[in-house]
Amino acid sequence: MALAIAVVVALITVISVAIVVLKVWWMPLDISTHGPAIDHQMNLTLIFTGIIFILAQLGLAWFVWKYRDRGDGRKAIYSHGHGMLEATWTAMAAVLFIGLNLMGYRMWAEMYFRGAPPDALRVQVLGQQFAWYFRYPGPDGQFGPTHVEKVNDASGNFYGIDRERDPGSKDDIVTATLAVPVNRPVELVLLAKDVTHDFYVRELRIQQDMVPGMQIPVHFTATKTGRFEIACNQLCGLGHYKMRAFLEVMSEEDFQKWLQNMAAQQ
Amino acid sequence: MAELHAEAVHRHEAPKGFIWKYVFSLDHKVIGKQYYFLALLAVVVGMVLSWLIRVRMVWPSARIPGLDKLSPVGAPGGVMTPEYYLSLLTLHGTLMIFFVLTTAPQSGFGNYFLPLQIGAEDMAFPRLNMLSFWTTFVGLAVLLSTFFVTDGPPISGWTAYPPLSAVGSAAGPGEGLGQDLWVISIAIFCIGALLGALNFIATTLDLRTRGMKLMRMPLTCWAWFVTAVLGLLSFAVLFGACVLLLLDRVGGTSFFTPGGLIVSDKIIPHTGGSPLLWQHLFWFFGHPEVYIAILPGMGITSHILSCFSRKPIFGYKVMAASLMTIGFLSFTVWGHHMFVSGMSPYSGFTFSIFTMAIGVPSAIKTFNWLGTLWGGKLRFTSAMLFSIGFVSLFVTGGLSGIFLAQPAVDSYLHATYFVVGHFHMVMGVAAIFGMFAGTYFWFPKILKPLIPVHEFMTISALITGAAQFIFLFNLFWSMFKGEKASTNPWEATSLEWTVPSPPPFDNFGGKHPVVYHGAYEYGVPGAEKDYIMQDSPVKITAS
Amino acid sequence: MNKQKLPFSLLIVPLLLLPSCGGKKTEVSEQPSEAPSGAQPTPIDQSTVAAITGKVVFQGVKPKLARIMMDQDPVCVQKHSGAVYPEDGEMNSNGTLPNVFVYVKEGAEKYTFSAPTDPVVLDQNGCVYKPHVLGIQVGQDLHIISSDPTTHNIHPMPKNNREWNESQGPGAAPLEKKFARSEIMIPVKCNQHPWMRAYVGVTKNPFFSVTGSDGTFTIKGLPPGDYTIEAWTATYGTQEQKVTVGSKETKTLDFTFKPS
Amino acid sequence: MASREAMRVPAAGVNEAPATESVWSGGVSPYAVSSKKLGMWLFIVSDAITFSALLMAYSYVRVASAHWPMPFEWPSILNATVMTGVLLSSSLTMVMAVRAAKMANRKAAVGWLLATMLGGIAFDVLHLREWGGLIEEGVRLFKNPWGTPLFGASFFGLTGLHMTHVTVGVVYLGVVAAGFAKSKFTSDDVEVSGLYWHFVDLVWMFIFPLVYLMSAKQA
Repeated sequence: MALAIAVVVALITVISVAIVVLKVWWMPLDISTHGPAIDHQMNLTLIFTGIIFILAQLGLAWFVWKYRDRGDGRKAIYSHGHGMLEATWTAMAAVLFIGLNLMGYRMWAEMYFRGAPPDALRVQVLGQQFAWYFRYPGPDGQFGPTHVEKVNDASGNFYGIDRERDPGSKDDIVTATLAVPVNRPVELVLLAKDVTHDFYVRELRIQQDMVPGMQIPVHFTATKTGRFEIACNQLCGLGHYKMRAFLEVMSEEDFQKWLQNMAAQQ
Repeated sequence: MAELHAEAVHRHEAPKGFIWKYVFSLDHKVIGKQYYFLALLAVVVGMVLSWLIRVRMVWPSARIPGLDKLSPVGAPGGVMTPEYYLSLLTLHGTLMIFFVLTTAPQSGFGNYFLPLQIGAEDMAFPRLNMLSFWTTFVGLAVLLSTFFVTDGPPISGWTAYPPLSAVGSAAGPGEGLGQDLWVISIAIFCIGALLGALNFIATTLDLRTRGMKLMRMPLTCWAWFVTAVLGLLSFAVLFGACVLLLLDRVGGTSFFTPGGLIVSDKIIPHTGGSPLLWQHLFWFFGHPEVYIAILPGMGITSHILSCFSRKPIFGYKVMAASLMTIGFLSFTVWGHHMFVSGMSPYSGFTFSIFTMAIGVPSAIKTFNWLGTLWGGKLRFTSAMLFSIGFVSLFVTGGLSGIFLAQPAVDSYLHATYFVVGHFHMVMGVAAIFGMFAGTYFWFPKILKPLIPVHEFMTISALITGAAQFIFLFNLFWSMFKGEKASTNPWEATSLEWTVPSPPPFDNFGGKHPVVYHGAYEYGVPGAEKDYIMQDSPVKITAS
Repeated sequence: MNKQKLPFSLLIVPLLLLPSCGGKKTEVSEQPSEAPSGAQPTPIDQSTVAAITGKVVFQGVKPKLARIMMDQDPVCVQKHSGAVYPEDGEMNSNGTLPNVFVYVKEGAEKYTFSAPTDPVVLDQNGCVYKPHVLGIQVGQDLHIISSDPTTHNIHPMPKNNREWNESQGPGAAPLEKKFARSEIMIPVKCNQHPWMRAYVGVTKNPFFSVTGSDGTFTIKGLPPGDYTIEAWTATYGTQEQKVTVGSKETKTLDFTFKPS
Repeated sequence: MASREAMRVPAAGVNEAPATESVWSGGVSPYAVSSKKLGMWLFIVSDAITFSALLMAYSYVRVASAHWPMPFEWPSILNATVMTGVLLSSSLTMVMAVRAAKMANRKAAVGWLLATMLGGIAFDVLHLREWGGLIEEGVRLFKNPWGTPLFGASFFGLTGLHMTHVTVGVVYLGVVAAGFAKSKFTSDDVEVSGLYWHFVDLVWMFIFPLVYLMSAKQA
């Protein structure tokens, strides 16, 4: 019995470690400037926790096998504990965990405490049951106001824009795909129309809830061109699993062409 | 003061008649069993739901014969719709978290064994105890009734984030009456949990028998006590939140709903509220809740590991202290559920520090469990196997939490299967292992017979969920047909093993035991046997 | 057997029975409350019935409609070769309006009608509802079918009837629904493709018609009498006219809408 | 088992005697109060947290709202002050009831309890009258004539929960008074009910300034 448990625990440990080391399930491609730092922190955490994981699991397996009752009349060690030992691993755990946290703090600050650079491309992202719409300010760089009573999905006015009366809205471009130029800072302003949604692009290493009543900014710079999935990652109703759109990272030139093409269709 | 305690003896007589003996019983042992079987019912339903979830995920158009009869709207022709999947998800979570993980380890085992282990005749408030069980029962009935609502069960998940859960049926199926019933069910559950928690605390503080110092209590009692404190403080908040959500839904208020919402082309007449307010209130409850689910399992594991290692628990004081530390810290970390919620990133950082800090007492517990095994004389009973499994699972689950506690890494992993894996590992499977361990350990005390151990069964139970039914079969089979167990089959030390199995109505025959030792005096050098019971006046010379 | 064990198994039994007895409550169809369940339909002398016909004209500049963007669901995109434009506010090439719901608003109250046995069909094709506007009688069957290999959800948002919202996967059986009370008009939406929109007019009588690509309508089988006829549009509001029809008469009635 | 016999053996010649040197050693209630009283204290802790959650929510939405109505003119404030006075006086009569009960003066205790109940009822009546006035002015759970609708929601929510507590308290005191008159309950039960009553009173001392004084009309 003891051997069986020890083997099972050891096997679980080895297989788990192998999955990580052989990168069976690994992180997807990273296309952002801040992504490498996150991946680095992730790897660091993997290494630290991996060591503890291996030591603890194999220790468990070893103890289970070594200290089994062999019926040889051996008595168990009578010990109520070891103060020094306990203090040591308490301190070690504290230093490790808190240290790891402090190391991750800089990235968090970079992502959230510092705003987007002033020359960033600004796009409003609107989440609704169960679709995404993106609004570019057009040549004037201004987003016109939105009017709740003007919202009409059937006629394509998802934002409630009044192009006739509001000068800021006149040249606004609303699309169903988020296209951004490569290597240029982008600031997204996240809005939700009905319930809470969540903007998640794995390759961008960005995830942010979109909360009704709030305008939440996130910013990034994409480093690779391509087409990536934008998924809603907050349960938002019966079509949640299908709520997706695509992020297209293009060259500056392609992006301008795309934008003009979209403007023509408004 | 002594008089006060004497008052507690023979406060109530053994009841007569079926109803008073088994249905509206005031006996903590009967109520403990009632809770246990309520959780068993909930876990079976919850498990079936999880199977359906898996089936829907892998074979979306699979036809399940008979399901259309149970849910004609949710599964027309036996094929589950996407919204039915979300209903299953919501009810699986709600059932498991509230009616299984909160109910069985704490209210089930705790009710049965807390008074026995501290040498009391019963809980401090037997009537309140009965009331809390039946309140919980009504909560479960209301929750299960959502299956039979025309629109189907609620689909907003066990966390019921508004505005989805607040704006009514415009937001989708199940968001009408189904969601109303969900909120009502949880509010009712809160009341039951509060009454239960109050009872546990008063019992632990007041009814310990002579000599049962706090630092002599079995760690199970410590775990139940800390859990009860968490319950008392956190369910009170959830209750308040449920009242507000219900007001939003039926009273037209806007606590959780901001203005200017358009749900399915309909302008929602709410204005001024905040969805984040619910998240704060909910997770202020929700994170302590995680520990409410796991702490009793930790207590049971500690208890059993010591017993079957034939060794005192390693670092008893630190074990008790770490339970309290975890309990205290659990109220300071709710924000780590909200790193990506739109909450201020500065508070995200603070919450992250506290969350990392909670890893320290958890690590201490793991090391001390290993320390308990070290140099022991291990007996591999079923209960021991599950306890060892608990330690292994807790290590894996706990370490995965280190990733999620860092906001930058969490912003990548949040709400993915990483999180699902993390909490299922810790409060799902580990807590369930704790329950299995407790069941195998205490079954001979509760219902006389020992559950027969079949290695095959144990291993298959580890591997497949379906094997749980072998457990159920075994449990009921043993209940009726099993061999009789002696008073103390495990040669354990705590007070529940001093009374016959099953214990008589007043537990200790109208007298209070006197306690001379801590709960883990195993393998004392020079002692006659390799264990010294808590009520044995034998002198311990070694230390 | 120990006496103490028995009650707990008994305790569980009623709970296990719960599903079996409760299952029947979840009937799909709603009992029509305004349908002539007991009352016999009023006999109408078919030899005297009149008809109303006409067309709905639009005066003004053809409105500019924004293109529908179906990027999120490739299935929808593939079904169309060119750009798709919304049907709300759309205008026919001959200057008339399609998708106008013309019905007898007042004057037919004294008659009762039984719901026709043949169902009205609403199709989802290319992530567009076919038809865009439809009429149905109280208690008449509505069959909702899907010709798309993607999942839709059908979400009528009535004021006077029960709101429901159900998914329909590819190849799923038709949804069979009824409306219990009359209502002009019930918007129907698919939340998974938010641009999708249909309007259902639920009436107590069979006197309604929807204009097509020529902008004309015909209401047949009217018993002689005074009526108020209303023309409903999704974007340009409603208009009503009073009309008197005699025996076997065919009256012509035109409506003219202007940009709102 | 041997140990079961040992239970009855006197603790003579034992190294580690079952100490009673500390109130925490078991066999006594460490707080030197009855379990009932401890239970009531625990209930109060938990109930206080529920109220705190609601007050938190109130503060949260109030801070988050741009224009929080401040409609209470001096008659309202006066009315609320009178209500506060009534409730405070009822706490005083409650103290008298507990004192009389401790002195085994059943008649006086029941009298004081009835006076306390009367105070509670008077509070409820005054409060309902005020509610009526506000409802007449158009204040509802979901709207009010002055500004953010959450004013009405949080006003009725908070005061409603408190009023429920007062009403339940009046019934509770009635049960205790009746039981005490028939000697079914002890003076301890009266004291425990007193704890509840004082708590309800204390909660009002938070609601009064937060809901009324902070929404008083500024001159």
